[in-house]
Amino acid sequence: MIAKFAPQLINLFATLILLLSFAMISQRRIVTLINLFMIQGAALVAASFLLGYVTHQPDLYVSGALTLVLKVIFIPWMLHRVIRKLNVRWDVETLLNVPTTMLVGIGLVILAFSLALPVSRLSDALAGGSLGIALACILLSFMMMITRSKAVPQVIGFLSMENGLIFAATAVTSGMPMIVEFGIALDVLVGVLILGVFMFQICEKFDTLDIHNLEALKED
Amino acid sequence: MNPLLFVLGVPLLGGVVLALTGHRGYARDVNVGFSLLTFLASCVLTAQVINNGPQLLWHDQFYIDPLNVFLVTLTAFVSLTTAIFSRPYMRIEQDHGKMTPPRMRLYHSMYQLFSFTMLLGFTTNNLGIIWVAMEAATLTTVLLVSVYRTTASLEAAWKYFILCGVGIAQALFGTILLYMAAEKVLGPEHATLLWTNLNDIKGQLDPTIITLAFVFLLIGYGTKIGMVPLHSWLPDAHAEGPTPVSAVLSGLLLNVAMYAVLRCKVLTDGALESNMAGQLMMGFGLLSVTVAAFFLSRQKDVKRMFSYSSIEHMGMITFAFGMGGPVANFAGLLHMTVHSLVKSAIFFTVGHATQKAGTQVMSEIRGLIKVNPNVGWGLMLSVMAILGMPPFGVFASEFLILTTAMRQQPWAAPFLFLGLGIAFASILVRVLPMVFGDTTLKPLAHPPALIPVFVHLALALVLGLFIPPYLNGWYVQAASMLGG
Amino acid sequence: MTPFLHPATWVHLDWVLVVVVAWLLIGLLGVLALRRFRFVAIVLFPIGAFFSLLLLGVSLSAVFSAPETAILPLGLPQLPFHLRLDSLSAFFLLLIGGVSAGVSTFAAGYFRQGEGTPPGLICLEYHVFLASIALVVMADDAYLFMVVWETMALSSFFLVMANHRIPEIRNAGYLYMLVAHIGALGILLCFGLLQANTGDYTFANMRQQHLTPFWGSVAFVLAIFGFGAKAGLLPLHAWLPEAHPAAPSPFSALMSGVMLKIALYGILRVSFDLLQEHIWWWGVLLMGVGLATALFGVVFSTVQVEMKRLLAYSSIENIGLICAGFGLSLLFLAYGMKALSALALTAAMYHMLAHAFFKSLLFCSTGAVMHATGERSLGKLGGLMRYMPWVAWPTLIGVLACAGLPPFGGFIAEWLLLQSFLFTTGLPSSFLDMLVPVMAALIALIAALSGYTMVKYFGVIFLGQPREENLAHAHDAGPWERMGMMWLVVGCVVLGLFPNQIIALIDPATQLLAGAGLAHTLADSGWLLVPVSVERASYAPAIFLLGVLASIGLAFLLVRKLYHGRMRRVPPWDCGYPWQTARMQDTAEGFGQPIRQIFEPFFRMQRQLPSAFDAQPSYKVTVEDPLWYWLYLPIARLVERVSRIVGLLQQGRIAVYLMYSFITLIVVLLAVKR
Amino acid sequence: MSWLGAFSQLLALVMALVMAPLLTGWVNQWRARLQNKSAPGLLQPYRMLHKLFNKESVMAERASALYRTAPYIIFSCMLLACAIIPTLSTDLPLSPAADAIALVGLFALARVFISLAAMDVGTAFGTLGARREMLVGFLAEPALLMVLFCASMITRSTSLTAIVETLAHRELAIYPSFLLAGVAFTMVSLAENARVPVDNPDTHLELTMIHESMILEYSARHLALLEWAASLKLFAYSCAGLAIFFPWGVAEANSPLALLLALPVLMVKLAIGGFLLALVETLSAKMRIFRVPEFLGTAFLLAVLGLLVNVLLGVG
Repeated sequence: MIAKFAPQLINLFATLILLLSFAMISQRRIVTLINLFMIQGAALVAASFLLGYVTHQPDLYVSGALTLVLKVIFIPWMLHRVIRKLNVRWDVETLLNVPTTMLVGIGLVILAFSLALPVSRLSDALAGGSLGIALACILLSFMMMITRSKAVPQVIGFLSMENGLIFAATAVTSGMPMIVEFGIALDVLVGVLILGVFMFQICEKFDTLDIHNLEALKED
Repeated sequence: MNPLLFVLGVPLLGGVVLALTGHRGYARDVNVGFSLLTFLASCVLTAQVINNGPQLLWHDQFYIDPLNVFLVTLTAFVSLTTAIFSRPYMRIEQDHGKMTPPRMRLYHSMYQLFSFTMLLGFTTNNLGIIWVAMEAATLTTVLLVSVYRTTASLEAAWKYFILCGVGIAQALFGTILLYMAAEKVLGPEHATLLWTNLNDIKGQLDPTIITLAFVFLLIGYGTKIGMVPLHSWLPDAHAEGPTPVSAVLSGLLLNVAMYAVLRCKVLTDGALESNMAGQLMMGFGLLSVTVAAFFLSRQKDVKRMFSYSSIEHMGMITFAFGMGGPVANFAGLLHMTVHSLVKSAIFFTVGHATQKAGTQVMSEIRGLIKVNPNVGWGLMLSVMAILGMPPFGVFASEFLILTTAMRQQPWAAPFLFLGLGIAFASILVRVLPMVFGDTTLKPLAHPPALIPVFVHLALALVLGLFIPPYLNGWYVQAASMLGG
Repeated sequence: MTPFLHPATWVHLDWVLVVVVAWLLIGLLGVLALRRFRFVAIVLFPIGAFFSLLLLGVSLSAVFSAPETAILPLGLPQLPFHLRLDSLSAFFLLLIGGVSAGVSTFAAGYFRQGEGTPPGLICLEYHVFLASIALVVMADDAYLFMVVWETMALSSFFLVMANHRIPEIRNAGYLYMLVAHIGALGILLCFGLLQANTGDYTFANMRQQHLTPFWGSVAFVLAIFGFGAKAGLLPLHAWLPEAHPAAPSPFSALMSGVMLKIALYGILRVSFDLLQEHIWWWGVLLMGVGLATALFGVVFSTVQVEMKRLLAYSSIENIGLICAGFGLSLLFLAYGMKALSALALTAAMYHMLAHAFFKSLLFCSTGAVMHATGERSLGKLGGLMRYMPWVAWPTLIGVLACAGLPPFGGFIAEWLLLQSFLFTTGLPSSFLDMLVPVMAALIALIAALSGYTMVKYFGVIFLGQPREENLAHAHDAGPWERMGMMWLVVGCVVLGLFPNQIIALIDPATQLLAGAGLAHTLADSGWLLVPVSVERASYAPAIFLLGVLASIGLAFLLVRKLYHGRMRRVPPWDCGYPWQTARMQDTAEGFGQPIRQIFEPFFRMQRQLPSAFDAQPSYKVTVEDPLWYWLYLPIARLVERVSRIVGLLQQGRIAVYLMYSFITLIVVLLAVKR
Repeated sequence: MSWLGAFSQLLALVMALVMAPLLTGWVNQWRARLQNKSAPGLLQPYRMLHKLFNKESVMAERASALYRTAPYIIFSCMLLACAIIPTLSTDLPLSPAADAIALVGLFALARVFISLAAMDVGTAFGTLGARREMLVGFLAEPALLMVLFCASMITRSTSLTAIVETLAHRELAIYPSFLLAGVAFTMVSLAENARVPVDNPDTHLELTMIHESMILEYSARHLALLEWAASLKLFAYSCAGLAIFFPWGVAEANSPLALLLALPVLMVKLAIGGFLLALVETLSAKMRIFRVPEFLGTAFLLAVLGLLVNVLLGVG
């Protein structure tokens, strides 16, 4: 009976993820940002479990589990720890004010859909239609990375881009080969660790996480 | 027991070992030892491939063919020479207090792991694993670039990480699309990312998806190639890291990314009837050559300048592969080889020069030829080589590229002319006073290791005058496999 | 085709290769004996000169033999080095051998201790240079050609930089290398067109290709650009007056005497040989550029105040004249007038030979003067004839030849050139018919001006009173230097007196390029040089010289017999003005002053006139090349401006960088979207 | 070559040597007359030469061998020039050895040597003269060459004898180009022979002199040779002009009678020419040295125009 609603459910999750990306773009407080990111991860996990259940692919459970551990539990915890350590609570000014960001974001979504439409039309996977949404998520988080001027939000944008990718992998192609999944997970893990270290170092060098300090190297 | 096991295992093991003992005094020699073993193993592997032809290993997960085997050898070789070079260099850095034992440990183990990731990227048959290897290479090199812990190096590393991370993410999306296309042909259960299988079915892959996929792959890996305008991270990362790292970054890492793009281009050309991939690459190539040339004309920092020259040469290579055809592909491969040889040689000499002068600012480096004629002539000759002066190999490839372009893509010729001309003018005008004239420098405590420089130059010279038949055989096979 | 170095079929080409290899070995020996100065100077250079003689001998017989080809087992896999020795190459080898024999001998005595680069290295660069130019003229495929061409550029660059302590010399070397490389790129693209996408770079293949008029013209223009940059054609001449003074004198001699000719060889090879169909305006273009260059060069050389710069500009002039000859010949060829084309070509090639000899002679003499006095500025020389006769008298010969006076080589070349211009009628286009006499007039003017320059050169350096005290103990040239200069003098005289024999050497080349030659008309005319027919024109330098000498002797004898030879030495009268000093003679500036006034618009002058109230009134005038300000500096400024704009791309802000990637992604996606 | 040819060649030489000073004397005499001065005798130049040859030579102490040989070289150059210009007959064995271009070359050779000699002593006047002489020369030479080319374009030959033959023996035709060429030639020969308005042969007014300031330091036999050479030059120029523009009466191969007739004809022509020269010199005033380039430039342009007119009318 779930199988009957599966497509709608998948699309529901997809829309949820897209919604969350928009929320992240518009969000200013770092803590909330992290929570939103966590929810997005959760939605991702749910989607992959559902797909795994419907298509009877154990791989998807595994990848879902990986995502759960990394994106829902570990990374948010670490980020919270970082901002507590470095007590950066606020991320007041974005380079682009929120309404404009939203407008541009909508434009991106349209672009993404129009790109994905021909592809998903000939997609036979369960949720081929969600390719567009995944692409939209990627572009949105890309823009978020551009507009945010502090380190932590940038990292979150980076990670939510990963979310978009994973979602694409899960929903569109019902899971990459296992070994690749593991590799990706490993890279993400290490990457996040390194980023964490860097954030500490940046803080001790500049005693702020504002990236405006990182503009010394340029063509003068 | 396949030598590939050693090719991949030795550096991995080395990374682990050095992670424990890298701070010791003998670690430098251990480092060289591991690189040497890797190089030997790769030579054996090469011999096997020469004799037995391409081979698929370990559930088809690894694939050695003419295209990547000589890149493997090249990588192993250059990382060996770089290791040799970095022995005295890092020692001096330690004396200057720039490196501490823990940092030395990080440096050595990351050095080995870095070469491991590159070799993995070359040898694997799985496009997903290529992606993983590229990401891993980014991570290791990020640590290497930031090893000095100065604000500058930190900034460079951060930019490097973020920009390349984002770029790589695009590449992953491209890979997913590729997988999706494969799934459409083979069905969910036999879906695969193995390049060989994809290559067999490339004719049936869906053009729409492949087009989209290639764009993302090109943008993604192109960021690591340093194609303008995705290059912004490159000069910072190359200029701020330790010189050996700059050498391998310029000499090797760019090749890996280029290799990944090539593999994808083969599939794309198979899937599409249009030459979309080629045109995109030509466009990016020309843009890189021209813009990089103009950047070159305003450099003050020597390592920064040569990293821009790397961008320019990568542009040439991209353009060559974009043109396609046997001659252009041959030229591109040749250019990849000689560029990594010569560019790393340049960075070696530049490393010594900067250590002597205590600065990377070119206006303060003078009269190398007086202090140490070998360093001076080494820099002079390798710069002449990189500027495309015969009889060095760079000239051979540029000769083929330009002459082919003049007939196949006449519209591109003026841009190449402009780019090469300006690059020549701007590099030479900076280097001449560095080499000649009266000096301001003092000799160093430890004798510089100049063997690598002259070995590289000798090889580049040989490639310009006489390409050994078997190497030529590789090139020709690889070029034909790239098709176009 | 002959197998490479196969003893059974041991042909000229193998001998030439032997010479090349020998030169390379000498160079290596030089490096091994890096600082052993005596050894390098007294042993290695003379050996090199010996091999030059060998080359001369070989090429003398190779000129008349059929083309020989060989393939070296080097180069790119699909493209081994092809060598071909045809009559044109042989002619140039002859030139190389003849000049370098003299110059190497001179160099043996020239190089002194402790001048920047160690002597062994100079020896290497010098002989690598010789070897590479010998290979350039024999190269039979584009790759080998470019390799040796650039090797030539590279070795000559290092030779120019020999004394790299001096910043001016570094700048000169830089400029030289830059122009050379830009030119090389042009040549490269030209070859890219000629191979016509066959991927086969041999000249044999290029001769087969038939380009469309458009692409043919593009190739031609590229060739003129590329080789012109090396030859110093307007407006790419700027490196020449900088690089020639910078280099050590024997090498300036080679550069001006030989290297410029090699560039002209390139023009000949491409535009006459490789490009099969010719278009009339190519000739006009080449003629125009050539004459402009010549006029520019000679006008500037008259106002120079520095020995070697003066000679460098005069080289520009001669190159221009030669190119004018090429142009005329090409014009005739385009209209199928083979005989006239051959005449013009012969004139140009004769001029090449003559210029090679007298100009290297003059450069050698400046070298000797600079060693003796340590002065390179004309203003500080004078009266050296008394102190260094061994330099002065050979220089006088060179000066007369350079001024294009009978009975020396320069005159014959100009004579032939004027003949070929004069008998130009019946060209299809009346416009061209009108053009040609004007060109002839220009040539006459240029020749006369070069006479002016040479009088200035010789007079200011060797005649009059010494303008500085220290000149009084200027030492004369050493034995090696004397030998070298004597050899070159012999060359000038032979070129002047035996035109028919020399033209017989040129004839096969013109047969090859223009499909006709003068030999048949000359064969039966004995001592007379008869280009077309005796009624048309004739000239017999030997008889001419005999006539002059005879009447000199006669006059002398008669004067002595009928009168007496009494003579008294007194201080000069000078209209009864007793208080003369050396400073009252014309300076170099003074001698050039009328030309400065007449050709004012050519120059970019800064005058500093003394005012009536100066304590020490001083007059200063500097003449500059306006092209610097019209062409070179603007280009440099443009590049600078663009690069400043480009630099704005890299402002260090990571968000902006991400934006670039983002926009690129979007743009490309939109581009490929269908 | 025939004996008659050899004879006529010899005759031409001897006559040149003998008649050149006479022509100079003739011109000087007429100039004096026209300027209401008491005229010197017609043989004055001979007397002067004889006297100079007798004198002891006074040589500047700094003078080099070049300085001493120069007069002989210049003299023989002029002699050779006279030998190849068909004065009496066009049957000159020497003339194939040097054509019109070589003739100009000869004059240039002489000019270069006299300038070098002038610079050799290293006096202020010497170098000044040398510079001015070369200044005159570099414009006069090409002009002269162009004048000769006008003729040779018509006759399709640069050999002087051939030119004169063709001009003399083709039926009378008017060549407009000769008008331009003639004017140009007159101007050039005025300049080349150091005549007013370009130079003044008998002034030692420092600032204006050209030729005189070069031979200032010469004396005795050397001076004599130079003076003789100067009059030879005048003779050569006049003969060349006459031969090209008024070629009638010049004898040709193996016609002894014509040869006999040629001499008086030439005399008459020279007499008239000399008178005209004196007239021109009297009527015109010496110009500033820096007007000279304009003067000669005009001559050059006129000559080139002559060439173009030839091309335009398609003669030859």
